[in-house]
Parts: sequence; C-alpha cells; structure tokens
Amino acid sequence: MADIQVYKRTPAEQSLAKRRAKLAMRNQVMMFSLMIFLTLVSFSMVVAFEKDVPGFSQYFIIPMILLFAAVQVGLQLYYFMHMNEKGHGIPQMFMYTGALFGFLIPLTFVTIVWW
Amino acid sequence: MSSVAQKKSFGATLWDWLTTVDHKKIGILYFLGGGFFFVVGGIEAMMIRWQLYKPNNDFVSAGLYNDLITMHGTTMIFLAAMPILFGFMNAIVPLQIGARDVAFPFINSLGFWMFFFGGLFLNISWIYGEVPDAGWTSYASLSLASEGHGIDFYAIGLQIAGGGTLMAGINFLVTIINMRAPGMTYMRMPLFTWTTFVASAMILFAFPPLTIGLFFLTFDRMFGGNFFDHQMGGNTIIWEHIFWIFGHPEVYILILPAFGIFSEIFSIFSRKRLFGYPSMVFATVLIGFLGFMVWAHHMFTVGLGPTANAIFAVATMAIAVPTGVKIFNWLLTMWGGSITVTTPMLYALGFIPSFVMGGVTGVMQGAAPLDYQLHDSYFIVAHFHYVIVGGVVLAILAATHLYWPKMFGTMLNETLGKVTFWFFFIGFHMTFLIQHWLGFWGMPRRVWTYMGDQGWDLANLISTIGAFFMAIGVIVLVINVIITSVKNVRVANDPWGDGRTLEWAIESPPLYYNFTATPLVRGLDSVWIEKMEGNETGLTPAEPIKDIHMPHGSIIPLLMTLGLFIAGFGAMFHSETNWGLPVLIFGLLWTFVSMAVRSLQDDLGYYIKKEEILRDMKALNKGGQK
Amino acid sequence: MMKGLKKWRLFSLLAVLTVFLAGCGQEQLSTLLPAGQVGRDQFNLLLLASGIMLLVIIVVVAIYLIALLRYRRSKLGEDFIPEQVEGSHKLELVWTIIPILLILLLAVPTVYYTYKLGDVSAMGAVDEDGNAEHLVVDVTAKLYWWEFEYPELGIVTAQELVVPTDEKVYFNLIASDVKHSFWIPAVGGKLDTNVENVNKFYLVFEKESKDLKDGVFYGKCAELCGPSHALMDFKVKTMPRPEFDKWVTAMQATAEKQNVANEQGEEIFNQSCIGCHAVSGVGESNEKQGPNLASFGDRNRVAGFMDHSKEGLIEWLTDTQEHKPGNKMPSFGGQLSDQEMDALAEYLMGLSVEK
Amino acid sequence: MDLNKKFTPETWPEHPERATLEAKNKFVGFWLFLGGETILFATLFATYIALKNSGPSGFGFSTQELYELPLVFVMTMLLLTSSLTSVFAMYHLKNYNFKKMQLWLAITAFLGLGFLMLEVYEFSHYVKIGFTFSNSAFSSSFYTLVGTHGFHVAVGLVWITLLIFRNAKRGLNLYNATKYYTFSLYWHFIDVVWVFIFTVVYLMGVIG
Ligand code: HEA
Ligand code: HEA
Ligand code: HEC
Ligand code: CUA
Ligand SMILES: [Cu+2]
Repeated sequence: MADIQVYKRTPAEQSLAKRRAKLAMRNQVMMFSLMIFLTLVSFSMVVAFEKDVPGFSQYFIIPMILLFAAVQVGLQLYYFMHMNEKGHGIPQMFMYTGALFGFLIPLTFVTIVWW
Repeated sequence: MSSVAQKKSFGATLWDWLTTVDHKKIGILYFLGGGFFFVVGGIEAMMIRWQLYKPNNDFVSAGLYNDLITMHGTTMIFLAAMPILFGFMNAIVPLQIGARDVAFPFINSLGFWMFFFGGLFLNISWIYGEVPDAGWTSYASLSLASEGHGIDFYAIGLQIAGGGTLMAGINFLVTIINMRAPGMTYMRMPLFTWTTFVASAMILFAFPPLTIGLFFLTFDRMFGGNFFDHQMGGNTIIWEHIFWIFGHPEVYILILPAFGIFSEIFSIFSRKRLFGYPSMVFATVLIGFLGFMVWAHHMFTVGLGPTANAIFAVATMAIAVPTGVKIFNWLLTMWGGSITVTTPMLYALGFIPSFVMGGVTGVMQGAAPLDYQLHDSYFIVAHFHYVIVGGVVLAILAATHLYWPKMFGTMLNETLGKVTFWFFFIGFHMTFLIQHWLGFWGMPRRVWTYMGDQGWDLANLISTIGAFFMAIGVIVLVINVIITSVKNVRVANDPWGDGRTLEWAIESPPLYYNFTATPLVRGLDSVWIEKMEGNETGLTPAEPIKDIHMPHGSIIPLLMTLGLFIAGFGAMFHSETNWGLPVLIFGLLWTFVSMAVRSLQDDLGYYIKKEEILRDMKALNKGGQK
Repeated sequence: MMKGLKKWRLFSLLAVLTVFLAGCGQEQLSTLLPAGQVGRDQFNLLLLASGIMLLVIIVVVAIYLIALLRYRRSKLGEDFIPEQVEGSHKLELVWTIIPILLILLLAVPTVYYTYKLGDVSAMGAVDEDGNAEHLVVDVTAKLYWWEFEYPELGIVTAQELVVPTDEKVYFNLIASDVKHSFWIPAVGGKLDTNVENVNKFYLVFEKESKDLKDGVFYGKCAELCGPSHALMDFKVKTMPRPEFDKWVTAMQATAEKQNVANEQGEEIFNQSCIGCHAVSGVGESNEKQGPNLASFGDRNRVAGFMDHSKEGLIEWLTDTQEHKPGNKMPSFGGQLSDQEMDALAEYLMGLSVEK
Repeated sequence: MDLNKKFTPETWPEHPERATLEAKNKFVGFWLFLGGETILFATLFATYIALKNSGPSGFGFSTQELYELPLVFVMTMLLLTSSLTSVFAMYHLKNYNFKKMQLWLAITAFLGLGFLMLEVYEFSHYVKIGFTFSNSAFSSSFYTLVGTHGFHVAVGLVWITLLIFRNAKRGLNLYNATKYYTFSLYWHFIDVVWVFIFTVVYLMGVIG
C-alpha cells in the first residue's frame, strides 16, 4: 500500500473515536425507530381509511404517506448512508439531480403529459 | 514491459488490443469502431439519397427503405457519433486533467466491448435478413406490429450497446471527479473535459430510461409483456415518452463534447484564452440540465393538450439562451486573437454558421403550433442534420485532424484536410438546406418514394448531389489517413505550436503511463501559462519521480460481453426454437461466471519501477524530439 | 483561400434567393400558401419566427466575418501574442438578455396560438333544436387508407374527405391498427391518430378545391406506419355549404340506389368484393375491412395515389401488393379474366354521387 | 495494493471505505450508479402509475382487491430491520471488528432472504388467482416494478454471500472494506426504493 499513510491513534484518540462511533450508533438506532414509527403511521392511516374511520379521507392520507416516504428516504440517505458526513458533496449533487428528475418524470406522467 | 517499442508477433499484438485497459488504446478502439460504423451509416445514407433522387424511383423496395432509414439513424447516433466522441474523450480527457489513467480501466474496456458487440448484434440483422424497420424512434404501435426479428435486433442490440455507454459515462465522471492532478480545480478544467463531464452526467440520467424502454419493448415482443398493447390495456404513448426522455438528452450528449472540441480549437488557433470561461462552464451545465425538461417537444402532435404543449414549448426555447452565450463567447474568443486557419480551425469556422442555422430552426420547431406543420416533415430532417452534421460531425472531423498527432504520433496532411472540408461543407449545405423547403412544401419524412409533379423533384435531386459531395469528402479523408499512416512521419509534443492544455506538453503519442511525474496545475490553460513564463516543457512536476501503479490487462471484458451477445440470440429465438432458452441461460451464465472470476481474482495491478521511468526519460531526451 | 470563402458566401446567398423565388410550392399542398385560418395562423407564426431567426443569423455572421477578417495571423505577424482577455460581464449580459427578449417575443404568440388551435370546446355544441352546430368528422386511419365518417349525417366515405368551406370543421382522430398522422399541409398542421385515444382538433377550409390543379387538396400520412407509409395519401374536396349539403343528400341516397354502369361488373363485385367493400354511403366506420366505394367514381386517385382511370384501376386490382406493399387487399390478377376486369372497372368507375 | 497489510483497531483509517484512490473511485462511482438507478426506478414508477388497473376489456383485477396489507407490512419490517442490521455491520467495519461485521451482514442477508421469500409467495399467489405477467398492462407493469426491486434484493443477496465467504479467512483490509461498504449503500438504496413501493404501489393502491 504505497499510497496510504498509516497513522496510529493514541489510546486517548482511540477511545474518543470509539465514543463518537457509539454516539453515532445511538443516533442511527433512533432514526431507525423514527422510520418504523412513520411506517406504522402510514399503514395505520390506510387501515383507518379502509375501515372508513371518519377524518381519514384520501386527500389527507395520500399527501401524508408520500411526505412520510420522503422523510424516510431522507433519513436513510443522510443517516444510514452517511450522506451527512463530510466528503459527500458529489453524491449529494448527483442524488439530488437524480431525485429531481426522478420526481419530475412521474409527476408529468400523472399531470400534464397524460390523459 | 517498457515503452520502447518491441517487435511483437501478430498474435501478441492482437491479444494486447483485445485485453487492453489503457485508455489511449481504448480511445483508438472506439475511434476505429465508430469510424467503421460511420462509413456503414454513410453508405446507408447514400442509398437513401439515391432512392430519392427522382420521383417513383425503384432502386430499393419500400421495406428495404424503412430498414435503411432505421439503421442509418440508429447506426449514426449510437454506433458512430457517440463512440467516436468517446474515442476522443478516452484519448484526451485523462491527459487534459493530468491523470495517468481513468478511474475504472476494466469497466472502460467493458464499455467499449459492449458498444462494439451491441453494434455487431444490430448489424447482423442485415445478414439474417430481418432488419429493424420502425425508424430509429421505433414507436411502439409499429414496432410491435413489425414482423420478423428486425425489432428484436434493435431492442437487444441497443440494450447491450446502451449498457456499455452507461459504464463509459460513469467512468468518465469518476475520472474527472477523482483523478485530477494537483491544482486542477474544477474551474481550471479545459472545456473539453467540462463538456465530457456534463455529457457523462447526462448519460447517467438519460440511459436508464432507455434501458427500461428497451426492456419493455423486449418483453412485449418476446416474453408476453403488455406495456404497449392497447388491447391489453397498454399504452403506446408510454414508449414515446420514455424514448424521448432519453432521446432529447441524447442529442445534447452528442453536441456538448462537440462544443468542447470547438472551444479547444478556437482558443488554440486564435492563440487566446477562451472568452468568458466561467459562463461557458455555466452554459454547459445549464444546457445539460434543461435538456431533461423538454422531451415532449418531439410529441407536440401527439395530442397531449395545450397546457403541456405550451409549457414544453417555452422550456424548449429557453435552451437557445445558454447556447447563444456559447456562440458569442466563441466569436469573442476569435475577436482580438491571432487566427490561423488550419484544418481544425477551418472546421470550427464552418461550424459556427452551420450550427446557428440548425439551432434556430430548432427554436422554430419549439413553437408548438408551428411545429404542427413542421413535425415529421423534411424540415425536421433538415434541422437535425444541420445540428448533427453541422455540429457533431464537423466536430468529429475537426478533432480527427486536431488530435491525430496526439493519438497516432503523426500529422494528417493539411491540404487534403482542407479538400475534405470543402467537399464536405459544400455538400452538406447543398444536401440539407433545400430540405427545409421540401418540408414547407409538404413532403413528409420517412417516405420511401414520392409521386412526381408535386414540386419536390428538383430539390430532391439537388439534395442527392450534395450527399455525394460529402461522400467524396469522406473518401479523401480516408485516403489522407492511409497516406499519413504509410509515411508515418513522427511529430513532437505540440505539433500545432500553440497547445494550451496538458496533453500538448507530453509525447505524441504519450507514454503508456502518460506522465512521468504528475504535473502541478497553476491555472487555466496551464501549459500556456508555463510557456509564457519561460518553462519550455510546459510542465511543472507536482511530485518527485516514483513508482507508478498500473492495472493489468484483461480478457474478461470481452468474455463478459460475448456472453451477453450469445444470450441475445437465445432471447430472440426462445419462443420459436427449442435451443433458444438454453442458449439464453448459457449466455447469461457465461457472463455471470466471467464476472465472478473477475471478482475472485483480486486483480491489484502492478507497479512500474522508478528506474524504468528514469530510463524512459533518458531515452526520450537522448533521442531528442524525433 | 479567403477568396474562395467570399465567393462561396456570395454563391450561397444567391442560391438561397433562387430557392425563395422558385416559389412557395404548390397550392394544393404547400404550407406556405395557407388555405384556411389554422394554416394561416401557423404561417404567421412561421413568418415571425423566421424574421427573428434571420436577425440572429445575420448578427452572428456579421460578428463572425469581422472577427475573421480583422484578426488573421497573416496580418498580425507570426509572433503576435494577443492579450489573454478573460471575458466581459457587460457583453455577456447583453447576449443573455437580448436572446431572452427575442425568445419572449416568440413565446407569447406561441402560447396564444397553442391554446387557440387546441380549443375544441365548441365541438359538441347544439342549437335550440338539438342539431349539431358544427360539422364533425370521425377520421379512422388504417393500414394505408383513411376512413371518414360523418356521424351526424349517417354517412361514411374513404380516401377523399369532403368538407364545406368557411366554417370550422371538427375532427375526431383515431387509428385502428398502428399509429398514423393526419396532415393537410395547405390547410393546417397535423395531429396524430393514436391507437388508444381519440384526438380532437379543428380546421377551417377557406378555398374551394375545384380551382386547384387537381381539384383537390393533398393530404398526407405523416407518421411512419409501415412499408407503404409513403403512399398513404388522401385528398380533400372543399365546396360551399349548399354544394356540400347536396353531396350529403346524394350520399344518403346511395343506400337505396346506386348507378350501375355495368351489370356484369356489379355481379362480380357482389361475388368477390362485397365482403370488404360497401357501395352504400350510409354507414359507420369499421363496418367493413376495406374503403367505402359509394363515391369511387368521383375520386381523384385510386387507392390514394394511382391514376384515376380504368387502366389505373385495373392495374391496382391486378396486383395490389406491387403498388402498395403490405396493404390489406388481396390481388385479383389471376382470378378474373381481362373481360371481367374490364366490366368490374367500368362498374366501379360508375359509382358516383356527383355526376 | 497490499492485501496482507495487517491493521489494528488503532491503525485502521477512519474512513476505510475511501482510504485509497481506488477505493475513492469505487465509492464515488457507486454513488453515481445509485443516482442513475433513481431514474431507472422513477421510469418504472411512472409507467406503473400510468398503467395501473388498466387491462383488456372485462379485466377483473384492481389494486384494491389484489393487495394485502398485512403481508406487505411484514415484508416492510423485514427490509427496514435489515437496513438497521447492515448499519450495525458498518459500525463494526469502522471499528475493525471483522467477526461482528460478518455476523451482522449474515443477519442482514437472512432478513433479505425472508423478504424475498415472502415476495415469491406473494407473486405465486397472484399467479395462482390468474394475475399473471401477460394478463394485462397492469400486471406487466406491476411485476416489472416490484420484480425489478426483488431482483435487486436477489442480486444483493448473492453479492453479500459471495463477499462473506470469499473474505471469511482473509479478514478486513482496505481492498474489501470498500466492497462491504458499497454493498451496504446498495442495500440501503434497495430499502429506499421499497419505501416508495409500499407507499405508492400498496398503500395508495389500497386507497384506490
Ligand atoms: C446534436 C443534436 C441536436 C441539437 C443540438 C438540437 C438542438 C435543438 N433542437 Fe433538435 N433535434 C435533433 C437533434 C438536435 N437538436 C434530432 C435528431 C431531432 C429529430 C429526432 C427525430 O424525430 O428523429 C430533433 C428534433 C427537434 C424537435 C422536434 C421536431 C419534431 O419532430 O416535430 C424540436 C422541437 O422543438 C427541436 C428543437 C431543438 C432546439 C430548440 C434546439 C436548441 O438546442 C438549439 C439552440 C441553438 C441555437 C438557438 C443557435 C445559437 C443561439 C444563438 C445564436 C442565440 C440567439 C438565438 C435566438 C434568440 C433564437 N429539435
Ligand atoms: C449522427 C447522426 C447522423 C448523421 C451523421 C447523418 C448523416 C447523413 N444523413 Fe441522416 N439521419 C439521422 C442521423 C444522421 N444522419 C437520423 C437519426 C435520421 C432519422 C432516421 C429515422 O427517420 O428514423 C436520419 C435520416 C436521414 C434522412 C431522411 C430519411 C427519411 O426520412 O426518409 C436522409 C435523407 O436525405 C439522411 C441523409 C443523410 C446524409 C446524406 C448524411 C451524410 O452526412 C452522410 C455522409 C457520410 C458518408 C457519405 C460516409 C462516407 C462513405 C464512404 C467513405 C463510402 C463511400 C460510399 C458511397 C459513396 C456510396 N438522413
Ligand atoms: C380482404 C378485403 C378486401 C377484398 C376482398 C377486396 N378489397 Fe378492395 N380494398 C381493401 C382494402 C383494405 C383497401 C385499401 C387498400 C389501401 O389503400 O391500402 C382496398 C382498396 C380498394 C380500392 C381503392 C379504393 C379507393 O378508394 O381508392 C378499390 C377500387 C378496391 N379496393 C376494389 C376492390 C374490388 C373491385 C375487389 C374485388 C374484386 C376488392 N376490392 C376486394 C380490401 C379488400
Ligand atoms: Cu399511415 Cu404513415
Ligand atoms: Cu429534442
């Protein structure tokens, strides 16, 4: 490995790094719980709709579940896939562009360019 | 291994080319493969024009004519223009950013072989006798109705070639993102590199829809899908959308590298820095972005309704603005410069008026109600040949002359080059200018023949004569190439004398590891800067000479592609023969096993030792600049 | 070299002018001689667009020529090193804003006409008595021929569209096999006939077709639809309203009685052809596989493009595939004797509502 | 590159997945690939939305009758959990704890396998009641969208299985760290797509 500088962390640095990693891990678990929660809410709203629970009209539910989906995607990307960390400028740029086009194509399909 | 030429047996040379992962060699392979298909597509074009030179001609039959236009369009776009541009990108871009290699040499080679075998697959249809015949757009109702295996060749061939393109795109992107030399910031990259970058990004986003579209087509035709069969609830307009979601960005994928090439040429041969570099970069990015927002302008007459048409019309016209910025920046690069009209410059000079004419007719088509008249008439044929031939092909011819010494170490003859230009340029305008009027006069495109006395006869004749001028031009170019290669007079690093970017500071052709020491970049046009400051080599090394890491060659890309190629035939014949399915499975397994071998191999490459580099340097200096 | 360049420019300018002067194409099919409101709107847009584009081209070429002439190395000397200008914000602003303005100039009428020409809201309008106010024609495009049904009038015809002048005529367009596109260049832009949905638009015919070279406007199929796409022509007859009404009445009358110019021909027709062709003009689309022949004798062409004469007709019947590859009508060359062919042709040529 | 270079938790780089140039290239390249996949799935979604419930005349299937939420819910939970387990694996990758990483990846693979088996069950159930691929445009687009996702899951399973076995004896190094890392990116991306599938296809399908 000619091109890699090996650096040995001191015990203090090492334990700091460990602590940081643990903290980050706890964060991840929290985000995971949030995702599970959002999923549960989405499913229960739809079940409520099926059961004709008053107040759960599709005009309310559909935007909400889409919003929840978008939030979940954000969580996956930013926490699970570490897009919040440094050195992810390029991934961000391309994922955002992809997401924009990927949003526009179905959008045009359901609105202006379809009948 | 050494850069000093060794005599090799033919077999060894062949093996070397089949297994190469060197971006310069792959560049040459792309160039040759694309050149071959350009001639094929050109011959198809000549047959089209010959059929149309007079009314009621019966040189080809109706069915064959449709085969010809389909294969002409498909071949030219997918197998000629794009691969040739890839050839230049491969050969030049890593040099321009001061890299020793591309990011994924293996994938680079895989991309080439997939393009080449995809192209072969498509063209085998001529031998098999059932040829794609639904136009290069293959609109679904007709492509489903088309009998025989013609459209199957189209769907599978393009799928293979398209996969290769996607890989090439990702490879260029990562190369440019990660492998720039120290100091080569984004805003110091030469414009050809920038346009390669944006075009590759467009490939990344445009080719997946094509993949999906072709997948639908394949399934509808061969595996019982119902995406487009309206009797089963399918919808043919989905194909049109998907095709153009890919197809419109595709045309900018072609033109952007062409813009890049011309940017280099204007600045080299005007001996002047590119005027308004930042706005050139911005315009490139903007064109790339807007390119994804306008696809429905190919579908104004489909009946999408006034709102969709109005929105897409305005979006389409907006692209004129960044493109105009580019045109004027080129003009102002010339302004105040010191212009010398070499062959590449001659092409660049021919490009400006030709492309502007093609561009403005594009804007006219963008006016939706006007397009109701123009759509699918010869006006469209005129428009896109003006932008494609007047833009992309002129760029390809220009780059052929400009980069020939860098790729092959010898110069094409200037006089013959100019002869080619004039034949091609005059022939081009003669062929396509008059077609605008044919469109106005009511001549639809894709017609195999036409009745006399509708006022189209003379115009078609003129058009055909022009096409032959173009052919003469190309033939002169081929002669030029042959003569040059036979004479093989070696040239120095910077044969044009005014090179501004890194590729002109190293040997022609470069050593297989490109740079003996990675260069340090201190500004835009770094070689020019160095030379102005009195550094004759044009390079400042960023690091001492040290061992260089290089990838091994590999035959696996070729093998993987071969598997897909075989599987393609299996898929095509699986419903009518009993060998089809096994062959399909065999081919896919073949590919999968090759892939597995590759990933189990742990190919870590090898190192060129410092001593060897020093030896090469000494050899070069002693021999002087031959 | 420079001289060559200059000469070529002059030459090309001349060439362009000649083409312009060579005229605007033929009246019955040129978009440059619009014969109705829709076509004229589009033509006006063309003029506006061409003007803008010409301006753009002239400006670009002017700057280009000046730069090219003034800054040649041969004039400036081999060693001249130009100043390495970075750019100019002012200039760049200018050539951003002016094109934007030009584009706006074109965009406004574009949007306006897009809505205007796409407006079919009045299509189904009825007057007080419940009668339709506008003529509506249902167009069905088929492998290589066109069927025109007039739903309100109960009649159907093929290959030749007959319409009244000076009023909006509305169209419902659909294809029955693969996609085609309905285009009458001299009257207005095209609209596709898709397989899965009905497209609607309107056209206005302001010129009587009887003054034209062939007495008809030319219509074209503008979407590749197979081998004989090039031959999928149709014709349009336009006439003042009273004449049109007369034509309608005559068509409606063919349900009871047709002209029989040749008895033997009729017999043969009833044996071999009636399965695919109707000779009564009363009906709907898609009732038969082939075109309605009630007014065949009034046509201008056989099968859309061949000479409308007995010889032409016989040629068609003898070998349909040779003339229109891939079409759906069988050839009758071997099956009918010359004499029978003759009789059949005479019978068909006699099917007329206008004479 | 030296495969045998041994690291300790102290010398293991903070970002092993992009510690070398080759690794950086793979890392960026893989993200770009995912950007392209976004459009690929977007096209499939657009087609599905356009064709849903559309079939030949007399077509008897609709999203409302077809889909069953409990099954989808279980599948969702499996996949979401597998996302978390692969996060755990990456945590151990960073800590240079090879054994634990392998273990969590194996768990991830098992969860993925469970998901896939449920999907196979779902599809075969549909086929049994007559909702086959060739049955209508709706079925074609449904199977293609959900099936492409399922195919991605299957590819992921093969990938991770190969990785686990191939490296079992060799331990972590800077060469395979990137491979593991890109796998985890891939796996999360599959999860992202699934979030939209259960929302757009199943939940919105049930609403109608
Ligand atoms: C390299 C390829 C290329 C390029 C660069 C372009 C560029 C453009 N194209 Fe073209 N196009 C094609 C290749 C290309 N096209 C092909 C192959 C088809 C047909 C496909 C098929 O059906 O088979 C097609 C078809 C096509 C259509 C569909 C027509 C139809 O089928 O009905 C339209 C409609 O809007 C269109 C528009 C444009 C526009 C607005 C541009 C713009 O990008 C042009 C911008 C450039 C300029 C405008 C000139 C420079 C600008 C200035 C000097 C500034 C001032 C200008 C103004 C104020 C106007 N093109
Ligand atoms: C990169 C794209 C590209 C390029 C470079 C060209 C180049 C040419 N094209 Fe092409 N063309 C398309 C893309 C391109 N075209 C597309 C996409 C379509 C639409 C297809 C469709 O409708 O589906 C089309 C359609 C098309 C048509 C319309 C067909 C129709 O609608 O019916 C015509 C007709 O004139 C034509 C002519 C030409 C000519 C004369 C050239 C010339 O510039 C070619 C010059 C090159 C050569 C001549 C090669 C050199 C030859 C030799 C060295 C051998 C010598 C051989 C002989 C003299 C026989 N093309
Ligand atoms: C299998 C069906 C079929 C049969 C049988 C058939 N035709 Fe046709 N015919 C067609 C179709 C379809 C067309 C339209 C062809 C086209 O233009 O592409 C056509 C076109 C024509 C035309 C040209 C119509 C026009 O308006 O210009 C004539 C005339 C004609 N047929 C006469 C006949 C005669 C006479 C016979 C019997 C001897 C006959 N056809 C038998 C299907 C049939
Ligand atoms: Cu019908 Cu072309
Ligand atoms: Cu376009």
